Amino acid sequence: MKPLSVVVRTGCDMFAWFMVVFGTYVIIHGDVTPGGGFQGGAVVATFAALLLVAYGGEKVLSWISLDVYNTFLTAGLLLFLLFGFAGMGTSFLYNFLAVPEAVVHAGGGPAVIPPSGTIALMDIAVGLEVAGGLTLIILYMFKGSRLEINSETGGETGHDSW
Amino acid sequence: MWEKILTGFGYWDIYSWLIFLAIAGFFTLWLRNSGRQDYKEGTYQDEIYFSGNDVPEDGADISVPADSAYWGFIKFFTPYYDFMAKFHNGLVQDYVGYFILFIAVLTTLIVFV
Amino acid sequence: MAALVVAGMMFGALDSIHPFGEPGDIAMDQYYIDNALEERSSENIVTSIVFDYRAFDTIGEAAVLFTAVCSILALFREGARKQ
Amino acid sequence: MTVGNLPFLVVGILFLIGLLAVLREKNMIKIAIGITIIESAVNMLLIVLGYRLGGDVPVHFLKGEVDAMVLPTPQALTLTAIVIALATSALMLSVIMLLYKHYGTLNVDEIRRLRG
Amino acid sequence: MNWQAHLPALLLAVPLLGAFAAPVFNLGGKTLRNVWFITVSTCVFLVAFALWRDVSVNGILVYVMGGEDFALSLPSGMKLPVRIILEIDAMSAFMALAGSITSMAGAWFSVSYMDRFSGMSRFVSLYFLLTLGMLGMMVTGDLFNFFVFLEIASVASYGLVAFWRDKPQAIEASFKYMVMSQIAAMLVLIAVGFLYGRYNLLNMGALGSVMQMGLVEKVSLALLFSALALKCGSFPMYLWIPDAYAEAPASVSCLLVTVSQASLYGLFRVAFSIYGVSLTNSVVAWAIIILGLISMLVAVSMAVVQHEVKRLMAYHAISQTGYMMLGVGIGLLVLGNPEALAEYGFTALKGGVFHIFNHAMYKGLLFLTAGTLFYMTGSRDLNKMGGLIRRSPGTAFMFVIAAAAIAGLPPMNGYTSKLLIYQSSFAVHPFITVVALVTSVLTLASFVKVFQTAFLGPEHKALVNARKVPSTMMVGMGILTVAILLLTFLPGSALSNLVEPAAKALVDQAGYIGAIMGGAF
Repeated sequence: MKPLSVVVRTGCDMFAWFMVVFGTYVIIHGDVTPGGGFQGGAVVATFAALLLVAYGGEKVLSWISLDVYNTFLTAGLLLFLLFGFAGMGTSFLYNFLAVPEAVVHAGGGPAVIPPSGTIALMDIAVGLEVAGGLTLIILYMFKGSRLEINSETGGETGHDSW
Repeated sequence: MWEKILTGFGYWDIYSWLIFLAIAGFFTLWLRNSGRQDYKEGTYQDEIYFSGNDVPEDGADISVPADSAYWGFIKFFTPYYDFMAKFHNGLVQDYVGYFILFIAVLTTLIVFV
Repeated sequence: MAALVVAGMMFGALDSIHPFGEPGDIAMDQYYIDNALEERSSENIVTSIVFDYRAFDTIGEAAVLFTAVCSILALFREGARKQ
Repeated sequence: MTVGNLPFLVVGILFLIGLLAVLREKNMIKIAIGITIIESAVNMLLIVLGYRLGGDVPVHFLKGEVDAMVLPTPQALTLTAIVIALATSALMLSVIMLLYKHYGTLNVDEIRRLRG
Repeated sequence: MNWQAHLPALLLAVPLLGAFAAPVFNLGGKTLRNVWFITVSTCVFLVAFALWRDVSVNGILVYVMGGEDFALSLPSGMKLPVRIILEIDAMSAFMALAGSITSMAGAWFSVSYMDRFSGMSRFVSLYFLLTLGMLGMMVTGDLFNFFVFLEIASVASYGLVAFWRDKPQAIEASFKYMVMSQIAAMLVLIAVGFLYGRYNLLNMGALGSVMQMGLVEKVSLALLFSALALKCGSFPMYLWIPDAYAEAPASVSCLLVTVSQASLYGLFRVAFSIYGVSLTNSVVAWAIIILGLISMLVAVSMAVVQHEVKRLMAYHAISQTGYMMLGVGIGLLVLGNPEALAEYGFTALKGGVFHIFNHAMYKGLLFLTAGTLFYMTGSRDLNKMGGLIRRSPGTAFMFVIAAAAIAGLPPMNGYTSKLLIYQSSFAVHPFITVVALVTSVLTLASFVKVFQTAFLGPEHKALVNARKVPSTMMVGMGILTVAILLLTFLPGSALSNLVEPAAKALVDQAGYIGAIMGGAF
């Protein structure tokens, strides 16, 4: 895939990073504004898509390390599951950090964690997972379009002709 | 735990069945041992008799392949199997069509009956 | 033809669910609308449903996405090089 | 079908279009598109079921003076269904890529080595 | 904290953890990954067993996901449940036990069976996700959650069927399965949407408590019925099963059998617990019975002529599913009148439910033995095999056990469950029994063919350097063999402890609803 014209490349340069910032905003504010982990993660994943369109796969795969996105994927999932186990003192996936709204209006509640408790934290975890997962899907489907079955890979056709 | 399973019409009791199996097996072995005594292992007596010819080396030549099994049965039911071969054509759109047809029939039955 | 029958049945069923815009019994959703802010102090009711009241669906959904990623990575794996 | 139930009609028509695409089209990519259309029809069905006349967005500080919100549960279900549809369509397209590599065609009539 | 009360959540959380953490353990190399594979699958089995013990002692368990109290299904001042509720009665625990046993056996088997292939960390993740989807379908009490787990199981099985991706047939089977199964899943979701729009409820028990048959309910019932019948492989829609089962790796097809039975369980759950007594006419029951009969006969007649061993066994899986549908369909037919239920209906129900467990065991074992033949000879074509009993007598022994069980030879467990089905279906109509007996005879015939061509006869020149069977594969097959022998030699206690509570729980709709709605019902 050849790199496209300079106009497309400049536009994608700007919009790719803007998409990352905007998606992060959508993820972090998932519990107050419309949106959430999935939507924000999908927006973040457009980063790789835009660069892929603009610059072609070889360049992008040389810039981006797949291990980073694998780490995002696994870390997000394990974080999500960790919150589920953490609530297990009461019941699985119990929102053990939530503060009732009356307390919040009274000025109480922790300052660091948002009052919605695990809702915001799970948003971040799912955002990580979706961003990593969708980027991996895009990049691997591109790699797969270049993959030569049976000539380049040792034909894994089960146990026949061993 | 000598229990029977009542089926409403009869019962199934595995332990007595095993006892009868043991008795029958004992009689079978007794009959087998009362056979001819002059049979010897390893002599000409346990060679394969391949209708007079010499037995081929490769076992694949004298073993019945799976396609040849029940050829009479299959030959009798040839029209049925031709129809089934038409039913199992590898086209996924036909399969989806059967599915939709089934839904239509079932919905009509459930709603209007 | 059969597809038409199925779709016709669905029209009929849809028509007789409830008139558009006036859902009949909304007890469960009313519970969410009333209590989501008080219990969980989350302004966005949909998010509070997705991540709290029905969080188990969400973890299953994350598992579906992970499953698709795993399948695609397994389908397009490099494989053992033929020597 | 009263006029007020027009959105339901739209859902049904969309479902029918997707089903006919799966049943009639010979191109595997178009079959995948048909399945995606069916999934969109189902998502639209869920959203339509949750709508209340005069309802507002179910976010507290964004809704206006009206006290009636649209039902939030179908929107949560639709989120889940959308992500599932995305995952399955991505996997289906990957499988179609591999099929094209193996069979050298996108015509679904020639993908019939398994039969009988 | 009392960990035993959290068993329902652990049953689903453990495979989730196993799937999500598999890439991490893959960094530690092959040995650590295999240890993780075996350990988690064994833990799943232990949790399922403890859950089954707990249910058989304490009755129906209810677990509210994320609730202030995991036992409080209704929040204060609410008449209806608002959260996702796992509801586990004896039937669910029974199915979960069968599924976890096959999952553990398949895990042991695949350690050395899949050893020489790449992408094994993804395989482990997908295997655990398939187990998760299966168990989730079995234990959940929420309709939309059922759909989500159905999708997890489906997507995982697409990936696993196509795992040997350099083989065109595998990809083709995966594509066919995907197209059909996606439409089915969407129909399930449409039915869920109908019921939600009608009653604004998603909980199975609560839906059953307010159900009145109308047009919407009838159409939703038809959609759910046909979609789940496709997933479990019933007559007009079973055509994806031989492709998918035959092309998947053997351990995966061993697990796919139980996944289809999870869809069958969903079908029974919809018919018995959601609709149940509100089924005014017996159309659904007769549909289940007739579909079961046709599936039996057609599938077994197709199986006789097959010469590819895994495809043959896949057709047998369809015909055995017909037995279960027959038994439970007879139970559903007489659900209305108690005396017929007491006379023969409950016996048929016991037979069908017992057959589910038996089938999970011996069909899994048969698929594993077929995989062993594939591993030894490098071919799945029966025409190329012969004399393998000298190569691996252990495999031959286990194959004989499983074949005798599936053919219903006394004294195997398959004979016990089939006897219950025969003698009770005779009370409905003798023709049903005749069809079932003919199916059993043809099953025996086809397995005699497999044994004779694959194991007996003189050795082939081409097979003198057949592979030896590794020990872990023997362990995987041995687990299922031990289960079959236990069910065979302790039929009475198996029926009274394992099957009868499940059958009772299946017909007890009021108990299922009451566990959710409390005194409200």
